[in-house]
Amino acid sequence: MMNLAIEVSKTSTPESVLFWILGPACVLAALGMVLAKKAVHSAILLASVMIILAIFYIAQDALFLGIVQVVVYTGAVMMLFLFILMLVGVDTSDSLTETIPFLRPIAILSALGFGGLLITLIGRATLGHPMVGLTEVNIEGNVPALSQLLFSKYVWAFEVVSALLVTAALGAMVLAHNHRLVARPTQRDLSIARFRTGSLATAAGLPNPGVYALHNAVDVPALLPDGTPSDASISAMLVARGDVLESLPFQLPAKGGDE
Amino acid sequence: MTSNSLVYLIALPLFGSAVLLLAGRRSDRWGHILATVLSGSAFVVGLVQFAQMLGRSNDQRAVTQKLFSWISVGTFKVDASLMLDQLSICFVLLITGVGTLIHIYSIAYMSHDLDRRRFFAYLNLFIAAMLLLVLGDSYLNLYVGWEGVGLASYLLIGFWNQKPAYATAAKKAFVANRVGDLGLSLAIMISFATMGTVSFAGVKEQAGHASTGALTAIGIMLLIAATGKSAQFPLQAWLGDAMAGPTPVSALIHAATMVTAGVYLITRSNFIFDAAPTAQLLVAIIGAITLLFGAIIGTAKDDIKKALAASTMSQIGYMVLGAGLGPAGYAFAIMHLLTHGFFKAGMFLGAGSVMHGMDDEVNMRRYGGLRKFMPITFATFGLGYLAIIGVPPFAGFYSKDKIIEVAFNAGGIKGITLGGAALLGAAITAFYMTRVVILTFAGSKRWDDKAHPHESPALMWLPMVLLAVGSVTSGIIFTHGNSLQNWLAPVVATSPAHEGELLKPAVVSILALVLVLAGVGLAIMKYLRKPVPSEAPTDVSIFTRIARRDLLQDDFNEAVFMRPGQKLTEVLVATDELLVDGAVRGVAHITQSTGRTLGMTQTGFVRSYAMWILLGAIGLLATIWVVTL
Amino acid sequence: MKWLTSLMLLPLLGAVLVATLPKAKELLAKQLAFGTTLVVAVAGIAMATQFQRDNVDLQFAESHSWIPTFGINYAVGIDGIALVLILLSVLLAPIVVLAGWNEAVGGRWSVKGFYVLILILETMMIGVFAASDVFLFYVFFEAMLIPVYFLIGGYGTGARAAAAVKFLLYSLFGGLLMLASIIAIYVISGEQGGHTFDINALSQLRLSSTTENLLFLGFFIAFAIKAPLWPFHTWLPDAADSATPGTSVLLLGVLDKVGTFGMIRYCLTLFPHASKTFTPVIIVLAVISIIYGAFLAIGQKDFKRLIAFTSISHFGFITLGIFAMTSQGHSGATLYMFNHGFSTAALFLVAGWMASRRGSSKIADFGGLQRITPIMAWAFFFAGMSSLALPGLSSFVSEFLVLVGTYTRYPVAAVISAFGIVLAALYILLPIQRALHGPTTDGNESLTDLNLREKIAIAPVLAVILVLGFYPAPLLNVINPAAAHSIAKAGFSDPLSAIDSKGATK
Amino acid sequence: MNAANYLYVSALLFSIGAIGVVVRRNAIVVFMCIELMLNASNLAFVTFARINGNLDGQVIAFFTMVVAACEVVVGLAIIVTIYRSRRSASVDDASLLKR
Repeated sequence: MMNLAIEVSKTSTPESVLFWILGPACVLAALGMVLAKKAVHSAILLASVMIILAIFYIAQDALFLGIVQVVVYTGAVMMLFLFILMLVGVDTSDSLTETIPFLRPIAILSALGFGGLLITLIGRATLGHPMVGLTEVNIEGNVPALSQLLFSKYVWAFEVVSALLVTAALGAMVLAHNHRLVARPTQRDLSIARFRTGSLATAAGLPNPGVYALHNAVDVPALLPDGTPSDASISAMLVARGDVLESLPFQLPAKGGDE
Repeated sequence: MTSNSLVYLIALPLFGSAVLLLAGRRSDRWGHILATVLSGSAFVVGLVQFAQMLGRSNDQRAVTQKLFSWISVGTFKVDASLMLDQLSICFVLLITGVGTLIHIYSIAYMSHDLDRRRFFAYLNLFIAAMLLLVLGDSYLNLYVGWEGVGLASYLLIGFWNQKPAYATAAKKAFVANRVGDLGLSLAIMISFATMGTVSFAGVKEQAGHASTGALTAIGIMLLIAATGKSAQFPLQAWLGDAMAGPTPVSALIHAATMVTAGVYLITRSNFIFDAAPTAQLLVAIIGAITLLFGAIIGTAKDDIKKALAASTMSQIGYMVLGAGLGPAGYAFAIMHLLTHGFFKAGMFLGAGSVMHGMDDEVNMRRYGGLRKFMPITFATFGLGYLAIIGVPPFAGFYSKDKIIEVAFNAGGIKGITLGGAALLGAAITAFYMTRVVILTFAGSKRWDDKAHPHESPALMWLPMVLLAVGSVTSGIIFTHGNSLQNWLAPVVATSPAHEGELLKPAVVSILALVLVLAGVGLAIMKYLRKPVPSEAPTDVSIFTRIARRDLLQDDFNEAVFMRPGQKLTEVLVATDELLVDGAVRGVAHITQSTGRTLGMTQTGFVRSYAMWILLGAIGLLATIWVVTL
Repeated sequence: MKWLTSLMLLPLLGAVLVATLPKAKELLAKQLAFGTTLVVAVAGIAMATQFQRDNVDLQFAESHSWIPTFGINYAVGIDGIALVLILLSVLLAPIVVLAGWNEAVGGRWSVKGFYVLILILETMMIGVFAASDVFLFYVFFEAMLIPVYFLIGGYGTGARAAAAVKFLLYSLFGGLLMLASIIAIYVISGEQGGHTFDINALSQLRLSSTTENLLFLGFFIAFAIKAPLWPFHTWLPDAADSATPGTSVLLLGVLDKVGTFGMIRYCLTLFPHASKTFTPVIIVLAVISIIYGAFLAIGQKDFKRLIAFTSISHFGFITLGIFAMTSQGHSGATLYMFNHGFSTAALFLVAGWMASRRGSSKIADFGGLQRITPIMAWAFFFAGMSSLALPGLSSFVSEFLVLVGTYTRYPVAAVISAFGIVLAALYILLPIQRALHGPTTDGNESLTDLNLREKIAIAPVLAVILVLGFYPAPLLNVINPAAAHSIAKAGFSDPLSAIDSKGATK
Repeated sequence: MNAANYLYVSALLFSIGAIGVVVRRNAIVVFMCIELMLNASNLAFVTFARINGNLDGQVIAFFTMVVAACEVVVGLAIIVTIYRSRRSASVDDASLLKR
């Protein structure tokens, strides 16, 4: 067959320095993303991959895309990811045991094979002409040149894509909208449930937290008539945060009427 | 010669049948009269034709009438066309004459039956079909009548089909006849394939050019057809059961007319048999076997109708034997056919008359001494009896002796064997017919007091008397100056082979008479001198038992055809279910299970689908990789 | 006047009218459907009177471009054979509607739906016989399955869904084989001077013998399934068992004829050499069908299945006649198609009436009907006699022509097939004896005889059977030129009789 | 250095993303891997634009970004919906495709 080496002219030395530093870093970050146990770590590593790609874009005379990559991807999309992660639970992490038999080895092998095939194919491919470079095209600047194309040759696709964006936004809203699966419980239902399920002790309502002049009382459990503090009288959130104070120090000394 | 009136012969009774069947119960009151009148008119038309025929010279006598072109495809051209010649007219007169008499008889005989109208409709249908059979000018036209009489016979045997045994008998007759029909249809096919024509005239003309092999094949097929319709060996088994039909039917269809159609067919096809000696010899052999076969069965039957049926089978055996003897015998076969038509029909009607007076009892052992109670019946039956055993000058003497004589003169071992068989048959005939007469009319009474035997009404005995007259005189008329032989000469080549005569006619007659007397004597010894038990004795020899079982004909058919056939049907039904349809269902099953197996790859886990996509992509890449190598 | 198109549009129009009726107006739907089919029948007869017998070209031809990209035309035109089959379709349709006046009740869908389907089916039946464009034929061939599928699956009895699916899959299998052949022959036509689906143009193609054989098989298997020829027959008994009597009549009486019609029109015309090559095999299959169908009919315990198997036997005769390649065989086969339609219609309709009265189609459940319902018994007897080819009834003429035609070329096949005559007597007389004769058995005492509507429905069928038995000339005159033409096109001529051929050699 | 090197990186990133899609079970991580694959292809587009000397590759990459954004929006909304009803973000739990 023919000579398969790509006949592209050499790039500048600074660029090759840049590539040889950032390239491996990029691949390592991507690997880390896949291997990281926590989703948050994956997200941060992906963000770094994207920033490196943005630099590659700029290095390849795609200034506009590089900026967009940073703004849209790293800025907006990755934030969306993190936001959802928070919603779903930052701490949720994959269990590492594989449930589908043989999936993991097959996946790794086939991905290696895929990469190998792709790389050898690229290695063998030829364009039949030397690298042209974008200097000529970008003569008026990358953004005007791109916009020229976008609003002439690709204007139809551009319009369709805008419609797609609107549709996606609408779709996301519809999906995220919380559909009620059962009818909203009425007050009557709630009170019936209170009497049916809870103990009669709590049926009348939980006790209010204690009110003492010496401290903001919301974080102090109320004292029951027998003198014991009631945990039910304060918010569970405060307990979780550990912001609960002891009730006893604020207790007034008992009047010794009988003494 | 052409004629425009032949069609009326068929159309009249056909019209009657159609009217009676379509009008239904509305015609109950007058249906039988209409049918009888129409049958009688057909007889008159036949007589007129006969008179006209007599007025023409010998070679001008045949008349034809083309009705329309029936089937015409390529070179296969068959007209619906009728032909009346010297042979047909004999049959026409016999069918319409005896038929009309039996119509008259039936008016009285069936008067108590609610379905009498239907009976007459079938009778008329039979007359029409039988006339078509003898009038058709080609084998295919004949075939229509051939199956038509089969249908009428089926309907009439099964007339009381609410009795399962009768319905079975009807079906048996139809199926046995169909086997014969198969032979006829094959004969037609062969003759078309070899001679390019199926008309009698055409085949007669071409027969000389056809190969002997083809002609022999046609002849054998025609013989099979004849054995089916005429209850000859080996398709004889249905005739005994056919007695399930009302007695007039037995007289008309299963004695006088339909069962003789085979003899007609062979005689009509004389040009084929004369050119195919092997087939002709087979015809004679079949006739000889059957005449003995029927005679032996006749000796063992206690049912008067079945005894007469066996006798019919035997007598038709004589006719077939006669027809199988070639030009020398055709005329005598036809003569015996005609005389037999008279005396056997008369005897059947007599039997019907006896049954009529005996509350439908058919067992002769329960009769006895009836001559005092039924003098007319006894007289007519007796005349018929004398005719059938061949006592001169009654009709049977002339016709049967001629056949025996011709058989002896056929030459060589063939002649002696066939003649001997015929002679032996005559003796046995004398024995069993004497037995019938003695058991029925002579001896002491063996019926219980519930029966009140009485003479039948005039409507019934009048036909019997007329038939008895025929039994007495017809033989003399037919042989007087060889009248029948000469009459038939243009149709069948009648060349009495006098050279090398083995026995003189007188010798044959004397021999036959001696043997007949021996038979009669034996019967008298056995049944008149000794009291007859009213139950059939059971401690009898194996031969008697076999004879009572109709010489095992049904056992043979059941063992060889029916049961293997049923088994085959069962096996085929199972095969169809299991193998043929099973293959189809198997394919369906394989498809289903393949689907189920492949469905297991559909785990529902999105990651495994992603895996498949990845593998697909690899496949694609690998293909590109290999292709660009 | 565009006879064929009008004839196809009429029932379609009726179907639309019936479809627009409100669901509750069942009687009106029936009357409208009956009226439509009657009008179509009259129109069909009127068309037949305009037919020129001795003209062997396709008559009443029309051609309009349909899908020009692929050279597909809406092209119709009929010869004598197609005319006879169209007549059969249009004559049976009103009889079916009238005879099965109440059979749509109790179906899965509405009553009017039944009649809409019947009317659509009628259009397709006419279309499939009229098409002279192979692609148009294929479209009708496959589209016909749809109404039948719903007629069986929606209005049948018993395991109707399974039977309907079996019918559909069987037919689709054959249809797809045929489609492959059609596409192949289309491609070949493109290589030899222009893509076309026109049957006359396609018959002029030069094909290599292997190609021709394969293409022939594609067509033939489709038709053998449709006709049904052994061993492709097992869908028929199930379908006939489950379908309503009316549907069965159309299915066995008309639809299955598409198979045998296709053999004449397409197999012989397009692939004469392959037809010659495969003739011995097909003759053997046909003979097996005749005998096998007859034996299985004898072994059946159910009227509907019995009639289905008798049909398999009769289709064997038809196929035998076609591939005997003699004018008698061809004319006989075509006539047989018509006659079988009527005699099966009579059998099925009467059996259907018996079954609906008794609530069962098991032969053993009947007994002594002759005394209880004489007219119904007579009608069944008459139909049975026609089925066993009693001379004087129409089937005899066709069966005998087939046998004679076969004998002149294939004597052995004819002789074996002739045994079908005896077996026919058994498979008809056995059920007659069991169901009609003998003492009246329990459950049959109160059956009612045919009413006026049923008598009117069955009378013309029986009349046609009888009249054509004695005077088949009106049909034979139309069929003969077409049959002779199709044999000549397939490159055959009648064998001479032995004597004539001897004379010829001298 | 050769501009094709970018393509090699792109291929590697794509393969790594593919592994992630198949192996990881957290729906959000799976999504991230898909984004990685999209980005890898974008890199290839940009590189080809440079090699061929026209901007069509960049335009396509641009469109890819837009479509990816849409996809992320809808996909994440779906994840949220599923999470809301099943309290899990594992893709294995949503195996409702089977029957």
